[in-house]
Amino acid sequence: MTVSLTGEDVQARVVGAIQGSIESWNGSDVWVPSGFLHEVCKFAKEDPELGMDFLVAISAVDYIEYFELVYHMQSIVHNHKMIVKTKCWGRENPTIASVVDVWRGADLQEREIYDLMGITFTDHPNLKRILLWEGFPGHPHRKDYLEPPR
Amino acid sequence: MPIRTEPVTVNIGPQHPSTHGVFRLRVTFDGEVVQDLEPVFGYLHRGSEKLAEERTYSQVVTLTDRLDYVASMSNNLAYVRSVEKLAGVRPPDRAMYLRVISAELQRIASHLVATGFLLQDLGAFGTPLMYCFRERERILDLFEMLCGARVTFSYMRVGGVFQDAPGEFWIALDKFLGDMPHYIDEYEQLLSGNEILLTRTKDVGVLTSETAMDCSITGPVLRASGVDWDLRKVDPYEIYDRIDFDVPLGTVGDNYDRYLMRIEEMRQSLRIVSECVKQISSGPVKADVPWLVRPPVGDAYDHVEGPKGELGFYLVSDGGIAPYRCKIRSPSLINLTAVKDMLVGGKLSDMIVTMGSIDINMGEVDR
Amino acid sequence: MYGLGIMGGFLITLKNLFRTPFTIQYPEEDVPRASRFRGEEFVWYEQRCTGCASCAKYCPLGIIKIETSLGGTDMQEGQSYSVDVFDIDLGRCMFCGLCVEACPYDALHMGSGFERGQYNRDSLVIPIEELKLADKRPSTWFRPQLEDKKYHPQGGDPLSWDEVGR
Amino acid sequence: MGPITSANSFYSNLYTAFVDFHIVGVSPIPEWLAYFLAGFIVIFTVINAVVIITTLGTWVERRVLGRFHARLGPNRWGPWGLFTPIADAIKLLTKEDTRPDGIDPWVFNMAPIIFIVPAIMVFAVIPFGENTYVANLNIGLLFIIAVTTVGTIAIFMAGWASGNRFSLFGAMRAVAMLISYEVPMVLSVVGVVLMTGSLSLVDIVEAQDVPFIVVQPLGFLIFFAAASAEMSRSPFDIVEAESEIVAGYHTEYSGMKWGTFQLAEFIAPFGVSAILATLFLKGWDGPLLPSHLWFFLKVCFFWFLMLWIRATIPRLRIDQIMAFAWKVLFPLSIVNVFLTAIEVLVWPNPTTTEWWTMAAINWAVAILSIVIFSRIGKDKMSTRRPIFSSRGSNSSALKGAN
Repeated sequence: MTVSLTGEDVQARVVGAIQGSIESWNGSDVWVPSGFLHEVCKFAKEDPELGMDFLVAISAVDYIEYFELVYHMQSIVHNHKMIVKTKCWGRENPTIASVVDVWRGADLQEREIYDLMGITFTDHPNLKRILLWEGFPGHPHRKDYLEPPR
Repeated sequence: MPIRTEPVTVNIGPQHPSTHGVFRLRVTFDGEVVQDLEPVFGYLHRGSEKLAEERTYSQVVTLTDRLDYVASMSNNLAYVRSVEKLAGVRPPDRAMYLRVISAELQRIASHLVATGFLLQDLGAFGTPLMYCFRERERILDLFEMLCGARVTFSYMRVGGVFQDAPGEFWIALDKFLGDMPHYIDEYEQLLSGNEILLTRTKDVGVLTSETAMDCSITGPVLRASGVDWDLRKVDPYEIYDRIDFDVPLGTVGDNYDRYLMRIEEMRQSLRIVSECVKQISSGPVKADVPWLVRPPVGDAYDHVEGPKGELGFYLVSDGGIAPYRCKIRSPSLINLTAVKDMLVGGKLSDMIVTMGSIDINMGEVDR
Repeated sequence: MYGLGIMGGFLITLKNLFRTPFTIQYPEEDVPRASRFRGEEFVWYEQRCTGCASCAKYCPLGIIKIETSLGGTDMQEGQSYSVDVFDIDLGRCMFCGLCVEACPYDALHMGSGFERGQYNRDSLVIPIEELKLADKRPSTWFRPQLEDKKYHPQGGDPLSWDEVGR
Repeated sequence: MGPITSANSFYSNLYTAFVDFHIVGVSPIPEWLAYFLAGFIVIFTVINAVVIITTLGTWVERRVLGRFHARLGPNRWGPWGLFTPIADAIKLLTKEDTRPDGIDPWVFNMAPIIFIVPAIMVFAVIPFGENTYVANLNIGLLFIIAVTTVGTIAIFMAGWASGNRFSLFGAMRAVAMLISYEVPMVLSVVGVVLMTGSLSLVDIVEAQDVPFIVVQPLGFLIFFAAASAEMSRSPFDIVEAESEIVAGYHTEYSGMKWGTFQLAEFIAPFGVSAILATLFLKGWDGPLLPSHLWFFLKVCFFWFLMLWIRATIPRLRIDQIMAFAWKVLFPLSIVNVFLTAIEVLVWPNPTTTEWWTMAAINWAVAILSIVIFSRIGKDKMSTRRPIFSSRGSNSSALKGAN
């Protein structure tokens, strides 16, 4: 069974290395301030204990006040998985650090989130729209696209 | 005096006989050698994730059929499992057995399509493709008996399956399980030893296990590179822990390994289905979940080992009858991240064959 | 050895040369279909339908147009509305069968044919008259009671409204 | 060495018939007109026979390929689909003949003509039966080889003139492959010529006490491979590889221009089977049946062989094809020529027993060379089996070779 690491043991490992990097956790989700995201991900990958060498998925959810980015990652060696969440504030131009240099698998997924949700990832190799054409107005997956937010 | 040559850019365009759907590769060639390439997709983007936010949880099942239109049973299974995880529902045993049987049959059908079209790209004029499709038709007949449709099944519901299998389904299934191994031996005899296939696919489009893991590749492509990661073994869901089967692994990670993976996985799926048929017990087929299921507020991510790789659904619920957000982790899209490593340096014909062996499905890439 | 693998392949193709082809000649021979085949022309029993329109609500595409009016002046409990307009737009239907699944009174069933192609889009809409007149060979999709009766729409004779209930 | 148009051939009967045909009171037709008419009728019949047999050949090809695929093949037009070639012809004739604007018009229009003419000219020297042939050139074989090279130019013209990149790819591939397969094709035929001592096909047929396929196995195999590369049929069909470069050089063609290309591509296997039958299987010579029937049966046998190959094996890559030509076929054909030369010296005019000894030597050398060459390519040709993961559901060993 793929063990999903709970908040305590993740926090114990990560906060020990990077001060103030864990905002809060509940169950198996760990919230990280958006500034620390890149560091936490890099640490999660390189730390022999965690060894998160496989990024499963990056999902973006639009909660009207903020965007939430959910990073599912797992370790093939230790067969356990971890969920890191972070909040991006601001609706005009939410930006967050890209994790492509940690896992190359994040390349297309971040481009898709940029394309459909409008979150720009800093120092991403070629951040262009992936599914829609270049001149497409707006970002369709946002809640306020084409109809007022519910 | 060096010969003045210049690279030529060619659109292996959305409309091309062997791009497996509307998929475009803007490739710069130096003679026949691929210098640089850039995949372009989005031609089949139907906004399934946005549509899912407009439909109730049970209606989204019909949406998931059209994601990977060659393996719509495992799409249903992945979606329905994540809704059950969100709603905290456990389907009865017989439903889980029926789901595993249909998911494994769907894996065989999808691998048949992948192998058939791989040989079509290699140039064997239609013969292996027709043999693979002849067997796939028998699986589609089985599915027609089971759920009335041949491609878009919508067979699974939250909490189980919508109806039990009819009597004639089991008879036809036993007959199919009896014949299929003989047909797979025929494919092996026709293809695996074929010298031309060997020279064309061995050491072509090699993907090392480090790059595969780094680019979060999943499915037969990952296992062909030697990484031992099959969700049915590593994180057994439904009733896979009650069934013993093997997971084939490759050694080099080239096209030939990926072809061998699919042929071997077909045999293992047959083993799984015949074991399920033995172990299945009678009982209800659907947990009593209301049609308008309202899962509690929260989110859940669940994944399934589909024929193309790990297909996952990340569902966020705000307590309403429709999902607040339904993110689809599509294996074909992510398997394309390493496409540059495999293709650059190879020739035009290798590029077509490697694209065929990665086995992408544009319905799943563009969603 | 060169060629031995290819020789094996030649034997396979030669063996298949003498196998009977598995394709069928469609217009002449009829396509054998399973009894649960979700066909095109819907089967609708006017006597069973109460006009509750749950099929229209459940359809993911919302293509069933139903208009009901009060039956008599005083509507007792258990009396059904009279259905004036009930047309299904086959042009946009995806035959997922959710409407048949949602119908509480087994009034709506899937058909069993697939040869209802038309030349223009608006003739793809099945009006209520056609639904009333068509001979009723319902598919056994989501109708286990028909399956217990070993009923097959392709060979079976039409069923009247009372034999179809749960 | 028979005269070019020997005494009792079909042509000379016609010629004499024309010369002494005259209506009373009208002066007989001039001698040159009779010569022209007789020649025209002979050539007219041969060309039409070839084209009609080829169109029937397309029907046979699609039916037999269908049967290989466990399906029926065309059976809608006429009994068993026999009118399908006619339907195809009508369709192609009435189809719009599009000319994209990026083309070079003259070269674009000339290409199909230059492609089909050599394909038909090959039949000028092939003896169809006892004494029926259009011309018995004493350099028949040289004529065939010279004529078939013209096809390469036509393919390059079509590819270059179409102005689209896929056709250019097809054209470049065609030039590279077809020229490099001329060499083994010619050399493999030299063995046959050495044994018969004459280039004329009629003499080659007469000189074969034991069919050359038995005496010259290596020559036959090399010629068969090189010829199927010349007409770019599987496994060498990279010139119009539909899965890689859409349709190669005839992507931009449509209507009857494309039809001409397709016709020429189907005349080629008929021509090559005819040459194979004449050179290696004693042409029209056969025990009981009439000579024409023997010739037709042998052609059908080779044609079926090509169909069978087309249905079974995938396509080779361009560099593998070139390597196969220069590294395998070319040395083998030199060995074959060298061996035949020695045999001809040792037994100048061999009796049947000597034919069989030569056959034995040649077979030994053929098998030996195939074993040697498969030894060289052994590592590339060895198959592999997948290894199985030992991972239970909880142990997490990372298995993998690298």
